[in-house]
Amino acid sequence: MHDSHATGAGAHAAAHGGGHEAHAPVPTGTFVMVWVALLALTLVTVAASVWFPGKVGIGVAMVVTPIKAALILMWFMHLKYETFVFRAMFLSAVGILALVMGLTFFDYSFL
Amino acid sequence: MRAEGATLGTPAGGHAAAHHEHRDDIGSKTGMWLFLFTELLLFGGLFIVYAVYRHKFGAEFHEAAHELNKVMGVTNTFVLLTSSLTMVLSVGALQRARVAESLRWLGATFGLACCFLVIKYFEWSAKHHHGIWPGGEHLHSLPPGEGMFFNLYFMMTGLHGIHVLVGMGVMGAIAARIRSGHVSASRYAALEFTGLYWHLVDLVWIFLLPLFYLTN
Amino acid sequence: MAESKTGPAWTGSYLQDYGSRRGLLAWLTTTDHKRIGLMYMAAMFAFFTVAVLLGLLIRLELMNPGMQYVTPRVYNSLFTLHGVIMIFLFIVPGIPAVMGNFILPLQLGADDVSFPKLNLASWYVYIAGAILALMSLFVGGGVPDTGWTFYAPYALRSGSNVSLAVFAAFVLGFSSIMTGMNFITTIHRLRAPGMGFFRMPLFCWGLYATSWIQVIATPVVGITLLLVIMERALGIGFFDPARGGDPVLYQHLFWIYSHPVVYVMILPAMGVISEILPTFAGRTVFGYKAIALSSMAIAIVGYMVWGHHMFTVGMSDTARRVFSILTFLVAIPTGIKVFNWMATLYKGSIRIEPPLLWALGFIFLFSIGGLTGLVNGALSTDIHVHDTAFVVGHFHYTMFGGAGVGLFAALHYWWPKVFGRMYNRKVANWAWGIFMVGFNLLYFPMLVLGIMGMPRRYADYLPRFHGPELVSTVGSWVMVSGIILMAWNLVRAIKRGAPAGDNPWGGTTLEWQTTSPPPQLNFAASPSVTTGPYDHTALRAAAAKEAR
Amino acid sequence: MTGASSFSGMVDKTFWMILGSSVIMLLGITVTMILFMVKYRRSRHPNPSDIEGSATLETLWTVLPTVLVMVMFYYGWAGFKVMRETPKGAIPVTVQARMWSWSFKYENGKQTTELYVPVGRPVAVNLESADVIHSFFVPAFRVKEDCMPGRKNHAWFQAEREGVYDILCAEYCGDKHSAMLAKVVAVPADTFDVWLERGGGRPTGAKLLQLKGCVACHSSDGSKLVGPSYKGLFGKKERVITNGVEREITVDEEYIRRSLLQPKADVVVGYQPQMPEMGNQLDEEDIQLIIDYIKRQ
Ligand code: HEA
Ligand code: HEA
Ligand code: HEC
Ligand code: CUA
Ligand SMILES: [Cu+2]
Repeated sequence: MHDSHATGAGAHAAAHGGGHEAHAPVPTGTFVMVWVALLALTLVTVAASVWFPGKVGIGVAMVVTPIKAALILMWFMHLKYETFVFRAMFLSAVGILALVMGLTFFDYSFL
Repeated sequence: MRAEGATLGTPAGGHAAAHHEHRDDIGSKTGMWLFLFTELLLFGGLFIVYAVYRHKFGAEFHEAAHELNKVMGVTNTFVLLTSSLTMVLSVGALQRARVAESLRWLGATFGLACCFLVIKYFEWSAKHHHGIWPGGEHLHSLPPGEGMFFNLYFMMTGLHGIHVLVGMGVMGAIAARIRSGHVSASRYAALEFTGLYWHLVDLVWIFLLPLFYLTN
Repeated sequence: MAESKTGPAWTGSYLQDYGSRRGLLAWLTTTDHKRIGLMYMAAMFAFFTVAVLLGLLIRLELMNPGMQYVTPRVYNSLFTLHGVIMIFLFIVPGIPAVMGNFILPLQLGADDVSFPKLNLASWYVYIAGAILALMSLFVGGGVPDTGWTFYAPYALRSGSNVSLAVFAAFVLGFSSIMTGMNFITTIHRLRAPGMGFFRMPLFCWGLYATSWIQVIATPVVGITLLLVIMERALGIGFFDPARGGDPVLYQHLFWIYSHPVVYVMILPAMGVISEILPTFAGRTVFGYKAIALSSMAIAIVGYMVWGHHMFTVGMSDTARRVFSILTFLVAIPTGIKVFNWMATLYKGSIRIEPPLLWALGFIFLFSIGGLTGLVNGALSTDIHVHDTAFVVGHFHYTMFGGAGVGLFAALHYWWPKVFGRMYNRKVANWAWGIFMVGFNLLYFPMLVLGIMGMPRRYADYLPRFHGPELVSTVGSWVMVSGIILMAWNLVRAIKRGAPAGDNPWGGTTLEWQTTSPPPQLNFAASPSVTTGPYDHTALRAAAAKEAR
Repeated sequence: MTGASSFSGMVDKTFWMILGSSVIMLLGITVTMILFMVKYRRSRHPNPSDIEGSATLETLWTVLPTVLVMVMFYYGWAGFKVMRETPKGAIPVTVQARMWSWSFKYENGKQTTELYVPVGRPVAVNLESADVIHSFFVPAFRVKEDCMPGRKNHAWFQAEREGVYDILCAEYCGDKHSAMLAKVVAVPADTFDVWLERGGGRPTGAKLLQLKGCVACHSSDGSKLVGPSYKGLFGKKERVITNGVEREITVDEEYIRRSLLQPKADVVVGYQPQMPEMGNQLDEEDIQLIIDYIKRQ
């Protein structure tokens, strides 16, 4: 559903003309910054697990790791620059996985 | 009116190809993302297994995680994250029609992937040395929870390793196509998709790090 | 035929060869979605026939108590193969890979799917999986005997050739994923100008929901089956209680896929029914949006109910309650569909033709299947009927009476489009009648048996179950006669049938606007769309003009 | 088909309630279908009207079914709740399942192959399996729960009428799944008490082989069943496969013990590794009795 489709303006038109990709390239500096952030966040998790083993370390990892994933998804994988459809599809895939995992735990963490 | 096969750079074969070239990059990209979802769910199944056994054998998992080499795990994380950077830089260079630079970054990515596998090799052989290996003697003699940890470790990093290998193969093929001009500034989708795949491999690793190396 | 096939001027039927490749080779290397659809059909019915024979053997053995024709070991292999083939080789690829491949691009007004090569590849992967499945019969420790569910730890211990059969299922999963990816992309990208999502035929909606399930659920079973193989090869112990593993976890992972997959079977069939009813009622569909969106709702809620297969395995009581309530929620969107179908017949102008009869047969049989599903879904009653013949009755009513009959309806509806020829409608009606009688004779007794306490997968049974078992076996022969008659009638029509014309039923969706059989590129001129899919006004005007 | 336990009535009520509403709906649908076929066929009704939908109807047939299925859920749940709450003072019995037989162990050590229960008193069954999944199913009592290796599943019931009822294995477990049958014998409570006191204590070796279902797979007369015969077994030289390597062993006490506890460690050439691990179903003294018995064959 490239935005135009919802209005029925025609996928074929998109396939003929608008189907060609032409993003303006993202500046290199942005990518380097994301990379630095990723390395830094990795260090944070490692440090937390070394200095505060146990609950705190795990807690930090549980917060930081999804942030790292989001950085990769948004910038490296371009989701930030894609149409809404791609983000929606991604969220539903991950959402279903989370849901399934959650439901599984109705068995394992309850009586 | 048809899109191209995801990473196949040639116009779709068959009857309609000849009269004029159709391209639907967005369509191909949709296909590529759908493929990534299947990969995600493939690992997702293993994450469920991990979650359940971690819940069941918390203490054993912590105990077993001591065996893993944190330094190697973290180094490998840096290696992979950096390879993700070189990958996007390669795509960016191609978009700007700097073919040689793009190839250089791609080469760097390939090199980092090798590096990752070499480190992994040392890690695994160290375990193997101690008899910790799926089906190995020592592993069977461990308490069930610890055995579970190591089997999961080998399954998940093993599956991930296979993905790294596949990624390297694809990079090689794409490099050849860039050189021959099939993949270029005006049709760079194939390289972009290789990148997407590579970032997914990275993404999975980001989760494997805390699950295995940082659990103690 | 020397014409070149490059310009839009080429209008020969897709059934004719063109270009340099001829005959079988032209088929095996084709990327034409229509030909691939037919190739799927050929392969699928070959396997279906095998599985049907196995089913009949099962019935023969169960006709009387005691062992008559086979040993228990062979009986166990019979139902395993019957189940594996029926599920993985027949009904899952059934409507999507055969009718979906053929019809989806036509209904969208496209000239092929988005990834034609991937489409061909998926056929080859399917064949590879099928060959692996067949190989498991002949090599190694004997025919698999685990049931189609491959439950650990039995599947880990069985000396039979389970690994290969499991690997076959794994490979077939990939074929299914490829088809799903292709359809989603095609639906997003290749709709005719003017066809918004909510002007898409309902069959396409059914396939869209199905494809998402295929893409998102199949990998989970893929990894699960891989773990079973690893476990058998290396003893990694994930599901083996002797090593601290948890057999219940296997069941979770298995049903996380295998429950959603029952909606892969049924959603396209429901799509077929939603096409047939408006056509033969000669009016627009009632509640288009409700039908379209309920497909998505079924797909989503369908993810969350897998635990209802596990009410007796010792899951936590909380989980049992949660899964029971969610199971009941799935029935609601299904009910919405049924009620809207009934309303579509209301004040129509109905022509009773074979496709409509099959569609009505679907509604009747599937309703029985679905309603028995409610007995399974309620906690206290499922405790009694779980793993009994009642469940066997339930799933034959849903899978065969639902998805299978949906496929038969689709065949009768689109056969004239696919081959350009019409079958004998009288014979088709008779075949339908015999089938319906036989079907109920065959499967209704199973519901009774289940309530009486007859467990499933029993090679032998207590004498008190004899009566219904006997009726059921006799029913199987009646039903076979119906199906053979139907198949003969359809196959005969390919060569001998009268030319059908482009739009024999007065359908309004795009596939009826092209010739029968369609040309290579589907449409002489790319169609565009200005109304909803079931708008009969143009057809009626044309008919009125002709009458004058 | 008639129920014979304290909660079979609840289960049946739920069943009839769901069945009743299902039949009504099915009849409704079928009759409507036929009615429309007749009333609106083209010959009688040539001019269709294009009704696109109706928000009222749409809401109606979303809401009403929702209410209906929630009622169904409630009934199912209410009956289930009773099934899961074992009453205090229930007589505990351990049900031991293995390929392909059942045995029952009472608190005082008495062991049987038929499940004796008193009428009118609750019985709590603890379900164990030595090998794969089995399922304890008593249709007349509407009871079913899996015997899951590595888990401790439980169920309970209370027989309401005297009689003999079938126990069937409801989870597929291999070749003789359909022969894995036993009986529940429901007797008056005072008869039960007398019965329980009689014949407590430890069974003999030969009796143990019957109780634990060994006889399903092993004979004492030299004939080959699923497993090898005991005849002349002790002291015999045999070829076995250990960790994939074939080797020769002499059957001694140690070997028999290993055969019982870790049967997969040495698999006799020519047989499938199907023997259950009997560790949780036999204690040390039982094992000694069995060894002594085998020695004598
Ligand atoms: C095409 C396949 C298909 C479909 C569509 C369904 C649909 C449903 N199934 Fe079924 N099922 C199977 C195939 C299918 N099933 C298979 C193969 C198994 C056994 C697997 C194995 O163990 O080997 C199984 C087993 C199974 C079980 C496990 C039984 C057990 O082992 O103990 C349960 C339990 O809840 C269940 C429930 C349901 C429900 C509630 C639906 C619902 O989706 C049904 C909804 C439909 C209706 C309700 C009828 C139509 C609606 C109306 C007439 C409107 C009015 C209705 C209401 C107001 C409620 N199914
Ligand atoms: C779509 C799925 C499907 C279909 C169609 C069928 C069809 C049949 N099934 Fe199937 N069955 C399953 C899926 C299916 N089954 C599954 C999943 C199981 C569970 C396995 C397990 O427990 O692991 C099962 C189990 C099962 C059992 C229970 C075994 C047990 O638990 O002990 C029985 C028993 O009677 C049975 C009988 C039959 C019979 C007699 C038919 C047949 O009657 C079918 C009759 C069909 C015909 C007679 C058609 C003849 C057609 C032709 C000759 C050619 C057609 C060609 C063209 C149309 C071109 N089946
Ligand atoms: C499901 C069938 C089955 C049951 C029940 C069973 N066994 Fe076995 N048994 C086997 C098989 C098959 C073998 C041979 C393969 C192996 O060694 O594992 C075997 C092997 C043995 C051996 C070694 C025989 C030899 O020739 O070396 C002994 C001793 C034995 N069983 C004793 C018992 C006893 C005692 C019981 C009951 C408490 C029992 N078995 C129950 C199937 C069974
Ligand atoms: Cu034990 Cu079936
Ligand atoms: Cu289900």
